Amino acid sequence: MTSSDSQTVAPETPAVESKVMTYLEAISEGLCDEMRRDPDVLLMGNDIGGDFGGAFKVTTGFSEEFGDRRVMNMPMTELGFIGAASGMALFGLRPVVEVQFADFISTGFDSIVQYAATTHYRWQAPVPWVIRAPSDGGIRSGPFHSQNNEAWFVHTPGLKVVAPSTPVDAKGLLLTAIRDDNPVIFFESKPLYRSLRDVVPAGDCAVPLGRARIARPGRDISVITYGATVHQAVAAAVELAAEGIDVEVIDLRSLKPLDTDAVLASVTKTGRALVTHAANRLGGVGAEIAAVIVEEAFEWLDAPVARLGGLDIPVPSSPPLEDAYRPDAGKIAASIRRLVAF
Amino acid sequence: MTSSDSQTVAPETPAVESKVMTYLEAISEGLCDEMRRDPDVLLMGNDIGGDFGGAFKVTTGFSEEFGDRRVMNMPMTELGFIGAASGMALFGLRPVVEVQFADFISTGFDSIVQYAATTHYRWQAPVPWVIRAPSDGGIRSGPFHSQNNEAWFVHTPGLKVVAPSTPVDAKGLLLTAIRDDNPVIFFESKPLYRSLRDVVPAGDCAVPLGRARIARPGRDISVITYGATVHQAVAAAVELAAEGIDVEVIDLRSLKPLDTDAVLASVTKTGRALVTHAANRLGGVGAEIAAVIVEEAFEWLDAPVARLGGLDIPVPSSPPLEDAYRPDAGKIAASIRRLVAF
Amino acid sequence: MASQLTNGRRRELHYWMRLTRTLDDRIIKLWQQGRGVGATFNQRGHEAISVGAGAALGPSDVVAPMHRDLGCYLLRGMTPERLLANQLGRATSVTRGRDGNLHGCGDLDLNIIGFISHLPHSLPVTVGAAMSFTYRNEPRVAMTFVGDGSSNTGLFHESLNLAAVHNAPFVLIVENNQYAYSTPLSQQMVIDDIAVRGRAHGVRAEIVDGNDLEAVYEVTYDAVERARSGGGPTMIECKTMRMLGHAIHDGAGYVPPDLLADWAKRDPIDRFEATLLAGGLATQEELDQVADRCRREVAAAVEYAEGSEWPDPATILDGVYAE
Amino acid sequence: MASQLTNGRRRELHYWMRLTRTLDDRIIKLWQQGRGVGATFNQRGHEAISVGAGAALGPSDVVAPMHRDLGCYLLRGMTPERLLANQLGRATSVTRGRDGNLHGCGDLDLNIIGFISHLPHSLPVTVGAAMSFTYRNEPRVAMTFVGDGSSNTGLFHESLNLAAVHNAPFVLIVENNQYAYSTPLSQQMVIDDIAVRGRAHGVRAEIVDGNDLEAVYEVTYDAVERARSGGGPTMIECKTMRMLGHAIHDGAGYVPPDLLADWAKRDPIDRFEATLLAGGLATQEELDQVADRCRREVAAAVEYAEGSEWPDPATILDGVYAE
Ligand SMILES: Cc1ncc(C[n+]2csc(CCOP(=O)(O)OP(=O)(O)O)c2C)c(N)n1
Ligand SMILES: Cc1ncc(C[n+]2csc(CCOP(=O)(O)OP(=O)(O)O)c2C)c(N)n1
Ligand SMILES: [Mg+2]
Ligand SMILES: [Mg+2]
Repeated sequence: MTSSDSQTVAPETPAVESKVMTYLEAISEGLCDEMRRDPDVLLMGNDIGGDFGGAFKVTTGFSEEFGDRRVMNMPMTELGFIGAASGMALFGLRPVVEVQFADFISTGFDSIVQYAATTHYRWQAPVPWVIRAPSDGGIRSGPFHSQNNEAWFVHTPGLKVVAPSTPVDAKGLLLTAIRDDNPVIFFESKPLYRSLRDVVPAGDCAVPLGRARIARPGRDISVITYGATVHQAVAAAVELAAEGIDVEVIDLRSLKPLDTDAVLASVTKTGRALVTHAANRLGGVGAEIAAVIVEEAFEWLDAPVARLGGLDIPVPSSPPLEDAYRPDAGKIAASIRRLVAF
Repeated sequence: MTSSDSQTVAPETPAVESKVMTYLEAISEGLCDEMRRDPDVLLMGNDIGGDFGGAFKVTTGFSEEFGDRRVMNMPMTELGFIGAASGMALFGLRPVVEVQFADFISTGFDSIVQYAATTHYRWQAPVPWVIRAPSDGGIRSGPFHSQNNEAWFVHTPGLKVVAPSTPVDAKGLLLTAIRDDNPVIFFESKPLYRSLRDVVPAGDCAVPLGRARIARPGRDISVITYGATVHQAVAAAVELAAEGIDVEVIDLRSLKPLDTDAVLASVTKTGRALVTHAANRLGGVGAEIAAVIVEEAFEWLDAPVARLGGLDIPVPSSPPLEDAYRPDAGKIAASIRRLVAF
Repeated sequence: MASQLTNGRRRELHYWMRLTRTLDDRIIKLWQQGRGVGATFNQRGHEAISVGAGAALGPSDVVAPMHRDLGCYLLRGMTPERLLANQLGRATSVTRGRDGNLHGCGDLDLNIIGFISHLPHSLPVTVGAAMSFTYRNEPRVAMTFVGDGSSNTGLFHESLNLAAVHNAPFVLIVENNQYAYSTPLSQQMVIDDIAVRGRAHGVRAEIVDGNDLEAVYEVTYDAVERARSGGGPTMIECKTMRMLGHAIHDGAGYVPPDLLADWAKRDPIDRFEATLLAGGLATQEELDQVADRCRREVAAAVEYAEGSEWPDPATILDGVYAE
Repeated sequence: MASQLTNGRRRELHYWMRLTRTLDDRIIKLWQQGRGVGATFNQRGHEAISVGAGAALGPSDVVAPMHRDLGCYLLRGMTPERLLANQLGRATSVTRGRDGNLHGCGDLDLNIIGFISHLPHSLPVTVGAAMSFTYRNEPRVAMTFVGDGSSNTGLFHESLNLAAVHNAPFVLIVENNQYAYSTPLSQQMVIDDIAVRGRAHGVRAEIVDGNDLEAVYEVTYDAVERARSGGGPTMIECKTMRMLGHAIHDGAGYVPPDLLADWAKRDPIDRFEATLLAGGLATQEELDQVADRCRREVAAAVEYAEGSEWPDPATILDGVYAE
């Protein structure tokens, strides 16, 4: 910004205070700020409009402020309306699509992986949309309302994939995702929606895509993770500190692009790595990270790279089964103890 | 078979001779044999019927022998007709679906990953179908007729995934896939269809799912691969033998279930591993294999586990770009040399 | 056309509707008391459709009910015990705790196909089931239910077209209840009748009052028997109203109260009971006895389900694959 | 209705049809000579549709042609040079060798949206483009083309419904050429006219002779102008015949010769030339001159494309993402 700019241009967002809010409220604020700032941003999805404001109430009040023109309830046709979002994006709009649950993103699969993901490489036309996908489980919602299907998209060239674990990142990464000129899939964590609160900066607090964050520094072992599992890892780290094990927790934040530099910096420091996420371990994003570590940091490794993830089964509904399915602080701590004892 | 059976029951398939045939002919023979043996086997797909016999002519003559009742041309509606195949399978039929190119399997994605894959776990009803998916490139067919999208399905619980590399396996694994009581995705290799010939046993030569094959034994390094890349790896091995490097090539054959025992047996023997496939390396099946190796065989490793795969881009059409995109014998040999020199 | 229903059968269907209502009300109470697990879908208003259409099938026919068809599960022989155990995630449930609420409540022994959340995947699957009957020359019919929301999906159209091309013995019941979750018809489509969407594929399409049990039964019965005798698929649009929220947590504040008040007058059970009383087919005392019986059965089911054990985590990997 | 076409414009459209045919014939020859790369789609029979419908758009309108719409690309300003270079995978092509044949031939400067193989994904995308025009109050229209095969897909229905609900300034041209690859209409659907599928969503639907350039132009022009003035979407079913195989390698032995012979009499270019001659709008000599001009332009394009360099593998990672 030049000095003359700074004299004449008023800040676009009113200077409100930072405040404590939930992960969900942070997303809501990010969306709202960005819609106020940029008239090309609009929302599409099932049940997001009117008084209802979406299955999780992220867009409560949005219809009233922005009108139905910018907050569009869609018929239950993910394939078609994600395709339409691509068309809008080609002509300069920035649609933010809510799929009601991340599980339903598979219904729009072709519009994402075949159309939007390939367009820029093929004929240089940008497709700047964001799909917001409420993902993850732990809330007894069974095989179709608990999925973590980010691996499908990380494997697909042309997409970006984001998975914030804190209110600050939820807002900050969402702002960046909306401003990005590429199709971005934004995995929100349902279990964090209302359970996690933090101080979130007011106004523009954009966080760059592709930069991991050290959620907790440590020297003995690196736990690489993202989403709700970050908090399980930190809880495990706290528990293990009492046992004299100093755990570093890396929160990836963005899965594509993946911040391999940050991962390698941590692992070359600690010499040990556990990769963990709630998604199916088999063929999950953790496999890529483990493979990168062994390729790039082989000589620094003092122990095998371990992975802890969901089991290779549909996410079961019943509480004892779902608990057995998912990684948690206890399982993470146990894996860490094994690795440290190696 | 009891002795009384052997006296009274004529063999169901006439005792024909083994003969030399292409990879494509072997698939065709497997399909035909199985349809003759089991009246519950039927075919569905685009353009597979009539005189036409499919985009690749795998089902040439099938309509004539089996009738349109068993060789069903479908409207271009992969999502719907794969769903219908699940319904047929629930009621005891064994549909074998041809998607015209593996690339179009994404159009039927929900019917595969959400419906068929989860049904047995949820309410114990088997869904015995096979989807035949002509995959892979090297034939200048561009981003939508060259895909290798097996990783999406390997990550999905409840499916089986097969990828034969030889005519014998193409027939043998297809027979097993059709007889399996689960949904199986059968990735055929387009570049091998007419370029690869071998003696294929007549009659029942079923090959079990989940057992890898040593395509070439060796002592210095393990190359773990599948599909057309097996032949590139073997060619690299032959080239490197002259340099005194003895390469073992493991052909996985089945990607889900994955024969990790065979992989680990090889790697613990050689101490070095290269994992390679034509699919996008990032988040590909090779990541899972590399991760398993480092988890389970860490102490046997004398070098990093390397991966060689397609680049993280849509498969480009133009010959020089497609060649740069794909692994081949030369690139495999170069990777092996680097690993052996480690 | 003369009704196909005997008086005895009428009383049976009344029982199934009442049992559905009683069980549904009880489930709502359980959830309000914090005794539920996960989500649960409301049934009120849909009883005449799920019971009336379901009853038109023969025992060897196949049905894939959806999330508003508790009545259909019940009358096809899935007990309140098993259904409630599924809602509560118990080992004794249909899915052994793998799937929740009405999801996955399939049982091939009862010729019931379970559903998945992704709507409307039971539709192509049921068309495939119908095609398998043709393939084997079996005189069976397959039927499924979808909502107005599902009629917008591509899968709806691909499936109906496939049924038409293969002249499948297939019946589709469209439960047009004015809303898909919070989204009213006016934001879903501009057509007046979903029935035109069947005709777009050459599928015979009928429209019926979905709160009139006998009307639903009759039009479905004709469609089923037509399908059985080679007459091909039929789609039946049942006009009704979802009288409560989409699911337990949804207060449905977005529905105009007048609309609900209007439809409340047409409650399918009240209406059918009035017919039974007026026609001398039942006395109020008999109706009260049915209500009592339903309450007892539901109470027993609650006891059973809540008394059932949780699934053993050691079994978590069982059954992903058929062996 | 009186024709919207001036005589000058008629001669222009004749030129575009002739150029399309000439380029298509030349491409076929190149492939027969082994000078092609990958596959290529045949155009013969579709010229009146791709040119007639494409010409009804204004310059700020947007179009997403499909694989039978070479004529539309040409008249929208995509040169034979760039198109041929794409068919041959050269660095100078629209996609710089990333995509092949007509795939991916989009160019926002020309208001052309490129297509993908998965059919019919240009359809929802074009509906979205149309919705963006409404959003911004721009008096623009978006149009796309699909085949009969695509009219079976779920995406076709989801997209048309969306266009209807949003009253989008959108026009859909259905090129009903009797076949989807080898599959005849009778194995795809039981309806007589695909137009009913538009009406199933409340979209106005017209049927026109797809081999009659002026008829296609006029009905499309009306639809475009109706859309522009807020009258909402229209679908136009153009009945035609694919006169060659699906793509270069397909001999189309499955098409009854009589059917082809029948349609050959209705060749869109022959027919239009006869009209021009009969109406005194062109002499045979003038038509020959057009043919000559087209041959020269196509020859130059072949020379350009074959003379163009291959893409440099060092650039292979460029452009996956917009920066
Ligand atoms: C593909 C898909 N997208 C979104 C959802 C989330 N969802 C669950 S029920 C529902 C509304 C369904 O409406 P309708 O088909 O009319 O049935 P109703 O619930 O009204 O009986 C939605 C959007 C879903 N189940 N499937
Ligand atoms: C989703 C999908 N499945 C399969 C194909 C393979 N395929 C390419 S063109 C075609 C036929 C298309 O027929 P139609 O829509 O009538 O267009 P036409 O080629 O006749 O002009 C098929 C099946 C495809 N492109 N997309
Ligand atoms: Mg509804
Ligand atoms: Mg066609």
